[in-house]
Amino acid sequence: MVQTVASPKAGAVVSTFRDEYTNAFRWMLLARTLDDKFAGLYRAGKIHGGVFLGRGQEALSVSVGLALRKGDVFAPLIRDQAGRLAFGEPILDAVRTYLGSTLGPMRGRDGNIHRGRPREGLLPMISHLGAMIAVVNGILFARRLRNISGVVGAASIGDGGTSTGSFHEAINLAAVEKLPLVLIVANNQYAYSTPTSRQFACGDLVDKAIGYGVDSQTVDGTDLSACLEVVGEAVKRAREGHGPQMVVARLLRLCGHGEHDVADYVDPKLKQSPVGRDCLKVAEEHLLQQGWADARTIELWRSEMVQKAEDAVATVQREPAPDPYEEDWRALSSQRLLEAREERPG
Amino acid sequence: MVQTVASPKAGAVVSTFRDEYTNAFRWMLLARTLDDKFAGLYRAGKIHGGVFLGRGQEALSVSVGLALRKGDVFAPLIRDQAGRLAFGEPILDAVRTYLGSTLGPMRGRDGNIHRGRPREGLLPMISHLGAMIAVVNGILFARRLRNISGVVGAASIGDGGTSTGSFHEAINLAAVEKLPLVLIVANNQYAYSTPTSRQFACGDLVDKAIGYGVDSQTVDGTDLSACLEVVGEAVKRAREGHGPQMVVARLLRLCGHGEHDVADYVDPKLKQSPVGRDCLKVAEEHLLQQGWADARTIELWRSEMVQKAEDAVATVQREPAPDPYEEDWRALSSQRLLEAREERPG
Amino acid sequence: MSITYLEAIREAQARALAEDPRVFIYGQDVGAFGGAFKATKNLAEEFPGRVIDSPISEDAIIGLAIGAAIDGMRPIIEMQFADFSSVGFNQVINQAATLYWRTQVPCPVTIRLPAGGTSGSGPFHSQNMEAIYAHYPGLVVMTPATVEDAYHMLLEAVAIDDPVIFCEHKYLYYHLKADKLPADAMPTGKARIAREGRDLTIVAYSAMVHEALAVAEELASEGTEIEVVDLRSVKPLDTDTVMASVARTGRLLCVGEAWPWGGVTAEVMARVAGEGFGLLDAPPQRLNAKDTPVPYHPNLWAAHRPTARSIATAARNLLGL
Amino acid sequence: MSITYLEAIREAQARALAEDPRVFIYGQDVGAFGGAFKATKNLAEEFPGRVIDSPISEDAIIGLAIGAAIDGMRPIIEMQFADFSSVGFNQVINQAATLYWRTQVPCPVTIRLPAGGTSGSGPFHSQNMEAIYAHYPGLVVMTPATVEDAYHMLLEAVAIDDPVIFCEHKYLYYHLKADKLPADAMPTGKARIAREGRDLTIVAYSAMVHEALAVAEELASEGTEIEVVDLRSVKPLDTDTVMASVARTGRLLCVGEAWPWGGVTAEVMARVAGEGFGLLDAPPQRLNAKDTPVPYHPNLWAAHRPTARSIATAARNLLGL
Ligand SMILES: Cc1ncc(C[n+]2csc(CCOP(=O)(O)OP(=O)(O)O)c2C)c(N)n1
Ligand SMILES: Cc1ncc(C[n+]2csc(CCOP(=O)(O)OP(=O)(O)O)c2C)c(N)n1
Ligand SMILES: [Mg+2]
Ligand SMILES: [Mg+2]
Repeated sequence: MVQTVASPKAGAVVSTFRDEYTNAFRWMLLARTLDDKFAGLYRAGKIHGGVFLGRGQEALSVSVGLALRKGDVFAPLIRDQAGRLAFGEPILDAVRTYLGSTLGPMRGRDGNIHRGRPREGLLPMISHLGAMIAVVNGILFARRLRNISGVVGAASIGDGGTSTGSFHEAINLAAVEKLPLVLIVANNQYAYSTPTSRQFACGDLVDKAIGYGVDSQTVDGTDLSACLEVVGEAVKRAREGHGPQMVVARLLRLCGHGEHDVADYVDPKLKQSPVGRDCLKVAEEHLLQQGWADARTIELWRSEMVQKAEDAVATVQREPAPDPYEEDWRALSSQRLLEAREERPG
Repeated sequence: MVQTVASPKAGAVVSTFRDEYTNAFRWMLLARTLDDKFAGLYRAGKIHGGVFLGRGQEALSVSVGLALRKGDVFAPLIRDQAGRLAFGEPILDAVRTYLGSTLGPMRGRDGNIHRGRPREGLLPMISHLGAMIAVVNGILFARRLRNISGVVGAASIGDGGTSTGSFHEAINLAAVEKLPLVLIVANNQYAYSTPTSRQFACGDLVDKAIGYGVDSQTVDGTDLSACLEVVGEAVKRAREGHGPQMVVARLLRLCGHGEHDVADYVDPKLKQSPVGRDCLKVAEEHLLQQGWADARTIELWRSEMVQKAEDAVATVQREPAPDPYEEDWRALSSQRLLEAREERPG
Repeated sequence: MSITYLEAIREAQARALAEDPRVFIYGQDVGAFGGAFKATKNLAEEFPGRVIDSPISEDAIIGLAIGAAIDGMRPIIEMQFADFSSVGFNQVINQAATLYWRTQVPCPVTIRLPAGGTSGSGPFHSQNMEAIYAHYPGLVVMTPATVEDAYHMLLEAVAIDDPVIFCEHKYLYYHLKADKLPADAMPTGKARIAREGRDLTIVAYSAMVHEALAVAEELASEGTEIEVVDLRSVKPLDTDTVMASVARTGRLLCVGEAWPWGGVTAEVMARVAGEGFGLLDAPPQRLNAKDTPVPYHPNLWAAHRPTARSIATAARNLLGL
Repeated sequence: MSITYLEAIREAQARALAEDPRVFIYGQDVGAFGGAFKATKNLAEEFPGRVIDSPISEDAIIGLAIGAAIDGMRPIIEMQFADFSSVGFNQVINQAATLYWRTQVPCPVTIRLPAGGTSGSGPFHSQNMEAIYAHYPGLVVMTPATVEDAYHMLLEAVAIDDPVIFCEHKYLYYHLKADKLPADAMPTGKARIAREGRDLTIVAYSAMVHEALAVAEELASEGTEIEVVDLRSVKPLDTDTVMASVARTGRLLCVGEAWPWGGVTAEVMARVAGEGFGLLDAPPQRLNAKDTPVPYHPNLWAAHRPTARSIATAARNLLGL
């Protein structure tokens, strides 16, 4: 699933850090552009239900997607547009799921960020926070039972999600089984409207790692270089058999919880602090400073990404919406165990 | 609930450490004697269902019961006979619940260690491990809402119970709310047959405390002096407003998981190691060494406790068993919301 | 003045907080933010220290409420969505529901479940969980269908000594309005004849009451009189009122938005068949959601749950029209 | 030779492990210890590395099974008691049950629930949870009543591509014996006529089948022929076989050990009333546990759940005897 039509790295082999950084930036830009597009569609009333963006979290997220490779497993959450794309999720999967196209992986049955391709290692999140980590464990456990090694599974969780029992059970189990799990904790300072002071009382979320006996790192989530390095290292260590790795990133959610939320509860001081920096702007400045790209090139990339997003939306808008009469309305895969007692839609 | 008929301290004011230690020892002795009695009744086929003993955990447990006072809250688990007694649970409550007497607090509806008197601060455990901690939180939270301070709530948990999501959610919530919760973790090396190596991967369970931002201590659970001191200090700190306190005790379960279990899986090395010492024997030796009691006195105490246990059993064996025709078979307290559609027992 | 179903829920909580110092509200984002649906809007400000944001810990949240109830308080718990109560399930069914029976100490907690489907919400933000909770002894399960009931039943939920699962329908939050809140209400445990009729009884609850009423309206114009019974609470379930209606009409259609297997409609059918067999002139029928998760896309969603259209078809079939 | 219900469960797992390298067993104390009930006795030794002790983490255990199933394995999960599945509930109903419908990737996990009451076990080690799981789309719920079914249905549970809740009755573990394990079995989804009769149909499942058979025996001596239908699985539920039996007898009594509200008996009653109304010569009846937690004391326990005695009374009433 890693190489896709939508891939903006155009087949180039990533060899130098410059290339790696540039490549990551381009995925971030695509993710941001796509997110902006979804926000626009939402405002225009073209999307059913909510829209959930990864604004401000692209540097962290893309680092996960890029550190993983074919055969690995990724359980993204709601702010992982960048990581999904970098891991290989086609743009069309995102657009089709948001618009409910029957050609998408969820065929209109599930929507927005609830999408994935489990067989290709991209797990479709359920909404219940923390619940996906154990599923990643299960895939890693299955690989080990079959003597397949060198596989890594990454799962995302937010500051709020660390308060769930599921988070605790799953990371503890991963530690006991010494599974190659990389847990990416995006501490974006809020869980919906709830600040971290109402969510945990340890100094830093990374303190939790010691209680599980897992390796850990913190990282400035607004700094792409740092994210690439720290996440890359964590994935490498997991792959080498050092057991679960936890990465805790400091950053700020630069949007509402969803697009319905104006988020006026966010502390202005946080917005002005280093944690409130926009990782995309920071990365763009870095590119310019290093002379790895000039303003014109970046503008061109931007248009390229807008074009990709627009094309995808234009394509999907012509695609069929689900038809309840075509729908088979069965939740079991075993045909012979179905009870066909319910009538067709009336 | 603190002073009861069964109280072996005979109204004496505990003033010196010698008195405190001796008093604790006497409670431990009573608990052990009562547990032995239940084991005997079980073997004789006189008890319905399982019997779960606190053998080897009396020093830790009694320390909790003694550190708490009237108005405090205690959520014991299955190995807390000593702590229950010291906290003020009448012997008769234990015996009546094991034998299913209608005069007991559970009136035959629930049995064995599933007993308590919630209104008096002694919570009746449900079986689901970890589930009681949040209930203690709730009582402490309620007190704070009513501006009642100086109250402490203690909850027991085992090494196995720390793997539950409920444990995690509750201690984290207690830390966020800075509740006066004292969490007593009895690491008795096994959860049923499962050794700690299959339960957690941190160096010591006490490492978990830092991830919750709560104070913590470890203690040798076979050493009564140490338990009295460390648990006493934790309760004191909680009472003074320092937020949740975690105490992790090292000890060994000196019995099967329940009396049906011969526990041949227990590592003989552990039994011979310091962790495998019998806290009751250690305390008895200490009493003798210190000259706080002579062998004859201890023998007298032992007979006294046997007498108490026998008396209680003799009393309860004459008490009525539940009669299904007398039972009101209603799970709601609101009479008017009952649906009386079910017939009487046929 | 007019008041929505959602505002009624807010008002009931405001009144409960004002009148009873034992009441407090605990849940995710219920404080300054006023809750994901704004059901607690301004309450944190109006009642300082009594409307409190929780961590994302449903098990511990419900456990906390139980402890507080033991200690004499009257907590109101908001689950952000009914669907998320699945991770607090154990505390509800094994701790709250068993406490009174085991110890004779009542457990007055109110757990608000924003429930039911809305278009575009998908499998995990649309569920109806009343049947799951009603299966367990020791719980009261309320399913208000009207603004008036949302208000009065929530007040009653807080007042009664048993744990109450309060299923409030998200679709009704904004869609349903009343002119004002009446001073009086029927007690929980009594079903309401939402519309009288002599030809067919439709038993419904929550949002489905309004679909049933629309069908009654439609068929009335064709000369058929449908009686609509609004159950109001599904546990206790007012079999007497249902039975009396079936005695009048001789025909029963049960409608529920939840899944069919073991749902409210199964329970109603079983009771009427068992106790009112002789009253029936035709086989009782039921209509439920399809037996799949709740779909995201509006096209699928509208076909997944019963609607006025599918109810009308079922009613016509049952009436031989 | 004779084999108990419990041994049959062990044998089925041994065979599944032997025949299919994708099978593994995960759960608390299932390894060297052989499980709380010894249902996995010696399996860890016979199949090294494939029968594995888990931490006390039901949510993570079931989550792990789902992941492994996605990756092509066939995990068997043992819950130590059915009652504890309440803390793994969310992974079952929202993750395992929805996976196929959402993604077309099947989720072949088998979750073994040692279920049902035994004397002295009390409220938290006695529960029957089949109705809860059957309510959710996407799950198969098996309730074997015989040694033969315990064996073959467990093998089938492992073989089929959907998540299976396998409710094995603890009372039957030791009480029920068969001479040998037959080579063949009916497929899941088909109910079994456990005894033929013309006067009354008793529909039962799991341990209650044996109570019903005892009643049939008793009443046969008085000249009344009771037909006993063993549902075998409650989802899917074989309505056709039930209906055919009711067509023969004209009378229906449904018996379940679980709580009444929305239980298997409600579902069966609703189906028969809705689809087989004309077959009934008398109102269908049901008998369930009382609507309280399961009591500890044997005196209460025996009165809480249906027994041959209470079933006989209900049968006589229904037959007008
Ligand atoms: C178990 C559970 N409870 C409640 C919710 C509702 N909910 C959805 S997102 C969210 C906030 C999540 O915060 P965090 O984990 O910090 O992630 P972020 O949104 O900040 O990325 C909540 C409460 C949920 N999805 N799951
Ligand atoms: C949630 C849950 N899962 C499983 C069980 C079954 N069970 C009862 S006690 C026990 C072992 C507990 O071990 P630990 O917490 O170490 O306490 P100990 O018995 O050693 O005192 C288990 C698995 C349970 N009670 N609750
Ligand atoms: Mg966050
Ligand atoms: Mg232990």
